[in-house]
Amino acid sequence: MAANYEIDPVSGRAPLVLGEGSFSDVTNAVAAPMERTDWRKWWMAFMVSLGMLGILGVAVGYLIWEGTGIWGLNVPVAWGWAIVNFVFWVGIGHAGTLISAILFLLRQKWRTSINRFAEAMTIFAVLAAAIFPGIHVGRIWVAYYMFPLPNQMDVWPNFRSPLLWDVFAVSTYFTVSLLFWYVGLIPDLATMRDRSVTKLRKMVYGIFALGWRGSTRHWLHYETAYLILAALATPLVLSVHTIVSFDFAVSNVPGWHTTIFPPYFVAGAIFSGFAMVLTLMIPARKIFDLEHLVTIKHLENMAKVILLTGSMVGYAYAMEFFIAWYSGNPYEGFAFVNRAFGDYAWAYWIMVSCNVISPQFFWFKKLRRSPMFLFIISIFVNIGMWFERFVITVTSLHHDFLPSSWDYYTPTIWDVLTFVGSFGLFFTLFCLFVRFMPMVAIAEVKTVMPQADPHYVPGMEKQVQGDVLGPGWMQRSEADAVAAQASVEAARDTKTDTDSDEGKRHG
Amino acid sequence: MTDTSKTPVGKANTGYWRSIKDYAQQAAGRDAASAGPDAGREFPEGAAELALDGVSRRKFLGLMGASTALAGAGLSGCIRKPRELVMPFAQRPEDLVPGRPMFYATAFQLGTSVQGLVVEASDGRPTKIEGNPQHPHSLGAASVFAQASVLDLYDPDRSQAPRQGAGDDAKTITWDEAYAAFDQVLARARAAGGAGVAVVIDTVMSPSYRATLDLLEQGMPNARLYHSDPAFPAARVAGAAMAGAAGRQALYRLENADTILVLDADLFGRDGDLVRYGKGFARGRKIDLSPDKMNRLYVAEPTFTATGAKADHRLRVAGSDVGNVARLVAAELLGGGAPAGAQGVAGALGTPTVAEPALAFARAVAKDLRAAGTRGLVVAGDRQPAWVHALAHLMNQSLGSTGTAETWHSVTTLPEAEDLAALAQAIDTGSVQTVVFLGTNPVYTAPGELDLATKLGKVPDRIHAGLYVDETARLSTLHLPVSHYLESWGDLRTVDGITSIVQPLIAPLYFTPSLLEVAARAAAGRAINGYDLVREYWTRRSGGAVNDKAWRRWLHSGIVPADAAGEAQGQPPAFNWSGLQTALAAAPPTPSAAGDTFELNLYVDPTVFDGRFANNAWLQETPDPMTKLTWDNALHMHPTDASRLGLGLGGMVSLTAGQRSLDVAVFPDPGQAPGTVALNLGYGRKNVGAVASKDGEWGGFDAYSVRPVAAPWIVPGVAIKATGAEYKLASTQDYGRLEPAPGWETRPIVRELTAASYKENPNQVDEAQFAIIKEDQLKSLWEEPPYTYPQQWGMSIDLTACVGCNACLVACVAENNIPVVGKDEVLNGREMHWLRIDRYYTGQDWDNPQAVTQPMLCQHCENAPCESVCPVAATAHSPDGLNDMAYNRCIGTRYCSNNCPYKVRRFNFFNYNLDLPVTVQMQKNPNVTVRFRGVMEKCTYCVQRIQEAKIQAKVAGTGIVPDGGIVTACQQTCPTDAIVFGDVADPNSRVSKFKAIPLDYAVLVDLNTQPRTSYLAQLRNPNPDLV
Amino acid sequence: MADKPFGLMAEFDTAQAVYHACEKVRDEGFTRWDSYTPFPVHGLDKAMGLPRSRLPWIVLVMGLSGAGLGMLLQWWVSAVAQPLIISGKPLFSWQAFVPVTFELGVLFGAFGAVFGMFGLNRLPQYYHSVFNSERFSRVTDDKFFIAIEASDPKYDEKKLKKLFKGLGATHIEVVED
Amino acid sequence: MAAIFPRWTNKIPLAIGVGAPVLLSGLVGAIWYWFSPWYTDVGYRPTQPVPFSHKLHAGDLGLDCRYCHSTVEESSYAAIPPTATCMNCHSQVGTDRPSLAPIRESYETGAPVPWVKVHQLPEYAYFDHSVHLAAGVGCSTCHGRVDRMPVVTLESPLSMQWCLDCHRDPTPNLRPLDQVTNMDWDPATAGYDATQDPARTRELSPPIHCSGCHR
Repeated sequence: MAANYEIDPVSGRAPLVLGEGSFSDVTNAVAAPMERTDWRKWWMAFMVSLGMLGILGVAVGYLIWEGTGIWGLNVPVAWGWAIVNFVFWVGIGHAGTLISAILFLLRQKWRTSINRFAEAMTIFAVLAAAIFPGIHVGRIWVAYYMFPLPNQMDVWPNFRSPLLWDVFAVSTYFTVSLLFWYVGLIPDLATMRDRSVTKLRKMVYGIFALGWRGSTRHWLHYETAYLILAALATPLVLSVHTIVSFDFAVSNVPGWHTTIFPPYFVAGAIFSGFAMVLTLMIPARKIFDLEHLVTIKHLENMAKVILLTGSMVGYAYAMEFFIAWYSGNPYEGFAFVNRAFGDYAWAYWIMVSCNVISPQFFWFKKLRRSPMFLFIISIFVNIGMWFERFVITVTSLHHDFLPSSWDYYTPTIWDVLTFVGSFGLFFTLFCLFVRFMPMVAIAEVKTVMPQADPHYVPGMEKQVQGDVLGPGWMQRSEADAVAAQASVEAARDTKTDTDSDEGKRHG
Repeated sequence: MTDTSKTPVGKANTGYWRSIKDYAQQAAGRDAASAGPDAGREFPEGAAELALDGVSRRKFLGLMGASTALAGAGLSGCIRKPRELVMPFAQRPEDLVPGRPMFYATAFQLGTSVQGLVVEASDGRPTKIEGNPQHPHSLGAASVFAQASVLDLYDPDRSQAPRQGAGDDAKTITWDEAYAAFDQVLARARAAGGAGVAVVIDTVMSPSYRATLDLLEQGMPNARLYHSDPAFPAARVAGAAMAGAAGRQALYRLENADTILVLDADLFGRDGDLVRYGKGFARGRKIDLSPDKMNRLYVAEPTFTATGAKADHRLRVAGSDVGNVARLVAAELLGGGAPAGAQGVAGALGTPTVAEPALAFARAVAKDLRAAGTRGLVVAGDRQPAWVHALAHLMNQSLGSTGTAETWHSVTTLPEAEDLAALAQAIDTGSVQTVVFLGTNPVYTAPGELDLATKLGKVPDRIHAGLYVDETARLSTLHLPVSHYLESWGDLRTVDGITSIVQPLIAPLYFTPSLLEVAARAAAGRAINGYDLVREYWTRRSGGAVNDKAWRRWLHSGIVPADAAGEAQGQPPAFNWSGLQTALAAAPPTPSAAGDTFELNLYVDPTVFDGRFANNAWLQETPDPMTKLTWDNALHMHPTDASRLGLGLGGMVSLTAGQRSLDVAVFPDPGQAPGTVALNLGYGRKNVGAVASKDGEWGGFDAYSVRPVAAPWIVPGVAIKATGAEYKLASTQDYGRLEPAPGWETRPIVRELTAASYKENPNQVDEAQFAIIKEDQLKSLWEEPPYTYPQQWGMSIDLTACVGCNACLVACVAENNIPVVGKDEVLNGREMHWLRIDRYYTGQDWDNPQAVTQPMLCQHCENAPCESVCPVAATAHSPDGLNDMAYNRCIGTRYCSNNCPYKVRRFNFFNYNLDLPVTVQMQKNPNVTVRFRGVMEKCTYCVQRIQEAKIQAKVAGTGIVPDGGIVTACQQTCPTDAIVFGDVADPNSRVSKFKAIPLDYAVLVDLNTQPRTSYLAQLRNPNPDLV
Repeated sequence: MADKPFGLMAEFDTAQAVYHACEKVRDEGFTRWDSYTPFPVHGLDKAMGLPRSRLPWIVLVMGLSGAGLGMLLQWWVSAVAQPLIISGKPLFSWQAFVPVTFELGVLFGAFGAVFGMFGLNRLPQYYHSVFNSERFSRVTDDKFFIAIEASDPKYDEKKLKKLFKGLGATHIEVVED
Repeated sequence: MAAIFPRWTNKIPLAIGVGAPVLLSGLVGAIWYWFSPWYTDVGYRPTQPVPFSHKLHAGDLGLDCRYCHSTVEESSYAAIPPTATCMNCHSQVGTDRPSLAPIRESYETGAPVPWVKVHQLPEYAYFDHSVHLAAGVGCSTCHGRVDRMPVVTLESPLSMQWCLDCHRDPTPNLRPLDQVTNMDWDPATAGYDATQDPARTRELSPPIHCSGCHR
């Protein structure tokens, strides 16, 4: 569509905000969803999520009452869905940090309109993940033994255990993500404070805005802090999934004991995370009329990342088999043959087709740019990545060293309900987020608008200032300008039906 | 018994009494039940301690944990413990030290076999059974049945009160009423001189009991005695008679044989004498006992048994063909010249037509036997007809092993009695007015076609005395509960005349009389105290008074020297082979059953035996040695037959033998001879108890219902057709081979060598492993910390000796308070056995494999993979090299189990000890914590025994435990002494010597886990002619 | 109006305007003043002549101490307080302690960054005189402000009003304290 | 007036910044104290069915501990004496004392006297008296000056930490093997050095690993 070929006069790239909107247009656009009056759709979504959250409550309650036996676990398969879900959710979380931190460090400005959303996703996903290590232990009421607290028993945790590393990694990851998210929110909360009409909203937003007043002296430290947080979060996010992968890699179970796991898990995490962002963002941008902020270009970039990481994951799958054969270790060898052709072959092939094959469609630009198609593939990837964790956890355990101890694992209804419930938690939090928080980073988006540049002169495109402007600003043709104008009107006119609006832009 | 500061209750985390009231009642009852001079000791005053009222400690443990967690502080156990009471004796028996277990010698009977036992009483409660080292038939070991029998004592389903009236209108009555009714009926009977009286007895191995029965018959000369014992070796007795040795019985002594041919006998799995056989076999098998010469075992059998698995050559042959094999072997042996009076037999043998492997087998065996000469032995199985037994005796005579490997004894305790068919007939003729079942349950165990259940209706007075309200009791007009043998006075005499006094460990829990006392009452018409009866009998027997000193010596040693009768025996009788000759002529060799019908082979079960242990949870959950089935029996069928009928594991078939048919689930068993099927007796019991069966869920199938009178063991021409239904069979081992899949390398988990090749190159056992990392190349990336304690514990298990009999497994269950989880949980793969016995099929021919068994328990790795992954350090190493498991620290992440390559860790998925019946709690070992839901557990090397030994050594002064000072439960009861435990830091300790044998290897050594448990590779001694 | 005002506040419509204004004010040599923008205007701190932030040093110190404490804790627990033999590994198996050390370093660093920033910015500060201006609420939307405090030695209302007029301020007002 | 919050609100952050840590450490301290066995268990003094005074018997009359707790040297636990032991004297002394009624009753009926346990360990902790006596740990070391207690009171927390403290360094709590039951023996004044004691045949190695006490 035309709009994306028009050139940002400063960066010389396609603009990240469509149309020549003013700063307050951005503010209005982002605040609009929170200030709307018709919440029927929202309540429906919220109630559904709340219902699922209720299921979680029931499932966990019964678990605590009866014991871990209500799940399908056994010896040898002592870890089942709980751990699978944990890894799945943590993985989801990673895209958020990645988008906000790594892309920030790489000066990828296109992140600005999606990072808030992604960060929120991170936090909720990590929350959903954090349930599972907690509840999957046999004696939940003494799970606090895992923390190094002084006690009258004079007993301390074992810092050699990957599970303990998890405790530190995940809690650190959650804390830092939360801080990162909140720091990013402060100016926008101030915006909300100043827009609010009711005293209560003013108060609440005011309290969380910490009295932010946009002082340049503040911005100075603020931007430094944000940059440093990004710099810290980047290695952190890599370390977290590395450590999660250690839960498996550090053990000696054939199929777990694999050095490729850390990079493979990180790639998988980014892969699944981006898929989840798409799954959430594509409907959201439609429902809340944010197409001019979250543009097709954003979606396309994410599709590219998915294609890349998906291929990396595919490579890892292949490499696992190669090493299993190359190492000449018969236990290892059988573990992988058993994966592909054993009792759980069905799970394995679901994983492969969802994770390796489906993203390959993204080689085609047309498919990359079709939100509907992106949405479908993103769902596939989510499913595939869940199965990846299932395959790794269960198939490795169910046939390990001594054939005498081999067994088959079948989940029970309680495994399923707990998983469904975790989605309930995730979506409940998300509903609250979209209702009460600016889901796009207002201040940040403003910084990437042309007129945000102190050297921007209205209509400067006409002048010849190549040195100031990015390369290729001159390619801008009249036609593009017209198309841009059209799209701008489209974006402004929030009342028009969005589909035709979409169509118009394609036209 | 006193003083809860260390009460068993506390230890076991269980409250014995739910309330003070319960306690008071039981205590009171106990006093009322007092009997015998030593009563003071036997009484469970141990019980006389009250732990917590109401709240079970386990619950409390959990709650406490929870509340602390809520408190949120990093502290625990910081909430006031509930008020606890201490109940000391009023008068403490002077030889009793609270907290110190006491040991009493007694004896245990199963069929014709008797074992001397030593029973441990913790604070007055019998908790653990061991073999009596001084008793020649146990030599310190106890069979799986003896081990588990202690649980029957506490079985809440035991009959606890007398009942009157049959069927539904039965009602419980008081003992006075019961005795009144009993005396009345028997008084009438005596008055009639016993006319119309039928007394149904079990196999009698007790002299005093036999004497009492004689008394009974004197009182009622016309009374008829009937014998009901489904597992009774009638053929063995008849065979002896056929050999002209009526009234005498042969005893096979494997220790005196080098070449052994076993004709369809499961000596190590099912036989009541398996301990004696195990000890004897190991004598000539184990490399430490006979390093230069190793015995050779041939087995011909239709289904895979533990004995067949141990065999150097196993001939898979139909049950009816075993006799033909015997003929072939005999022909070869006698061909060289039959012993005097047996020349005719050789002629009568005929020339059976049998398929090829059998022929070669027979020839080789005969050759080998002849070579072995006086150290050659032929053992005939009890399932085989009389003439096979006689033929075996003849072969042994011709070999010259009679008198050494086969000794002869007169069994003085077996009274003359007719069989149940005779009883049924008598009932039909209406000549029976009164039937008295003494500890027998023929309604269940009698062959189905006799249909006693309906016939009994014709008998007006039906009296039953037994442990349970069983099938017979339900049809009886009067039922008297009797005492468990651990509650009774009595005596038992082995076939070869070694006699032990049976002394009670505890007063009858339900104030019941012993079977002996019931019989005595029937005979004398008045109550006779069991103690007096036995004491008087032996006074008489030993001609004159037995003074208390001598008597106490008998009780203490568990053997009665006075009864020297047995010693003189063992001499071979004057054989007369004419009977055998005629029998052989009468039964010419027949080709084995062909066509689409099957030959049904019936066996007693290796876990519930003939059904008497059906309500014993330990045994129900003990896996079958070969199939690893729990909670059910199943129809063994060769996979090819099964697939021909379109059947898989658990496929239901309808089996028709003669007029009667039975629906039963199939278990495909590659060891089963094609064309034959096998089914264990003892299952399919209805409403005898909560454990024995649950309709459609567990409990198996009643093989008695299709058991013919004529052919009680081997039933030809059985029609089988699939019903299409499915039944869930709970096996603890789903995969049976060492190859993960066809075409894959054999995993060197069980390593096997032939004796010959071992002699050539003793150090080849390590070459059997994968060439990933050689043992000597194993290195740690870091320096391993030193083990500071002077003594380092380790274990060695000799696979050559292991016969997979399960005794160690049950001993472990009893010693370590291991919970029973039930069939559903076994199906979920959650059985809790700390020690399991893995069975692998080996050999190239997957359709006719050999099998090996391997006890698998915590290997106590020095580099234990489980430890480093535990986030809370709940499992760590002790300075003496144990892999400790601290239950009260464990939070249950189960990571340790995942990372254990041996998968020997067990997890409490539920609270398996919740609502444990109070009586069953009494069995718990006070020195082992009863585990709560959500914690991991595993073999501890019996750390409670280790600690006890160390403490005693420290108190004694040195602090060093002497070699053999610590005996683990599994080691103690192993019939073949396959398990050795001790200090590996001491090069002179027995275990170190074992580990020094070149056969020593560690499982999964390439993982560098450095296990403290290592194995001696399995040696077989195949006949070069057959390979 | 109170006896002593907080200072003079000028409002601008564009980033460009406020940028130039700041440069001017800086050159005029004012010290007690600040500018307020809806988003971080690139280079505005330079235009105001502000020094670089000291925050990185705080983070560095915090991060290192976090990591240090982490390793110290693990050493003390595993080698001193609870010297258990675990999987035949050395009591102080530092390789295994790296992950937790790293995580704690990051955690403390992040705390340093956030709370350090709060400290340097004196946040939260719920009341500030600039809020007394009605128009100031648009600072978080699309308006740009410069406020020079009355306490500044060179503060002179008239001069300043003229100055800001010249710089293209769209509105100028005196803000109460 | 655009400002939402009055000027004084600026003090709140400081107040919280200072207050929260103080409050938190206070809370931790409180839990530390009130939840520790030093508070919850020490001083436990249940009333017994019979007002038996150790002060009188062990202190004033000077009975040796082992006269009643006879199994302490051979068994894991020091048995509460059977009623018969009481009656050894009380068949002559104070035969009609009403407070001794339960004893006499127990002696006649054979029903035990329901003493209330003072020193109770968690059931998963296995303590053995005999080995501690053999190591020369005095009764009073753990039970305190029982000879001065009219009513027995719990003097030690019996917490794992408390056990470990001694197991890690037993020497301060050791005494000559013949002084074990001597209540008056005071480690401080005695100046006893276990390493120099010829009566000791072996090096002490009290377990500090799990299975030492947990089986």
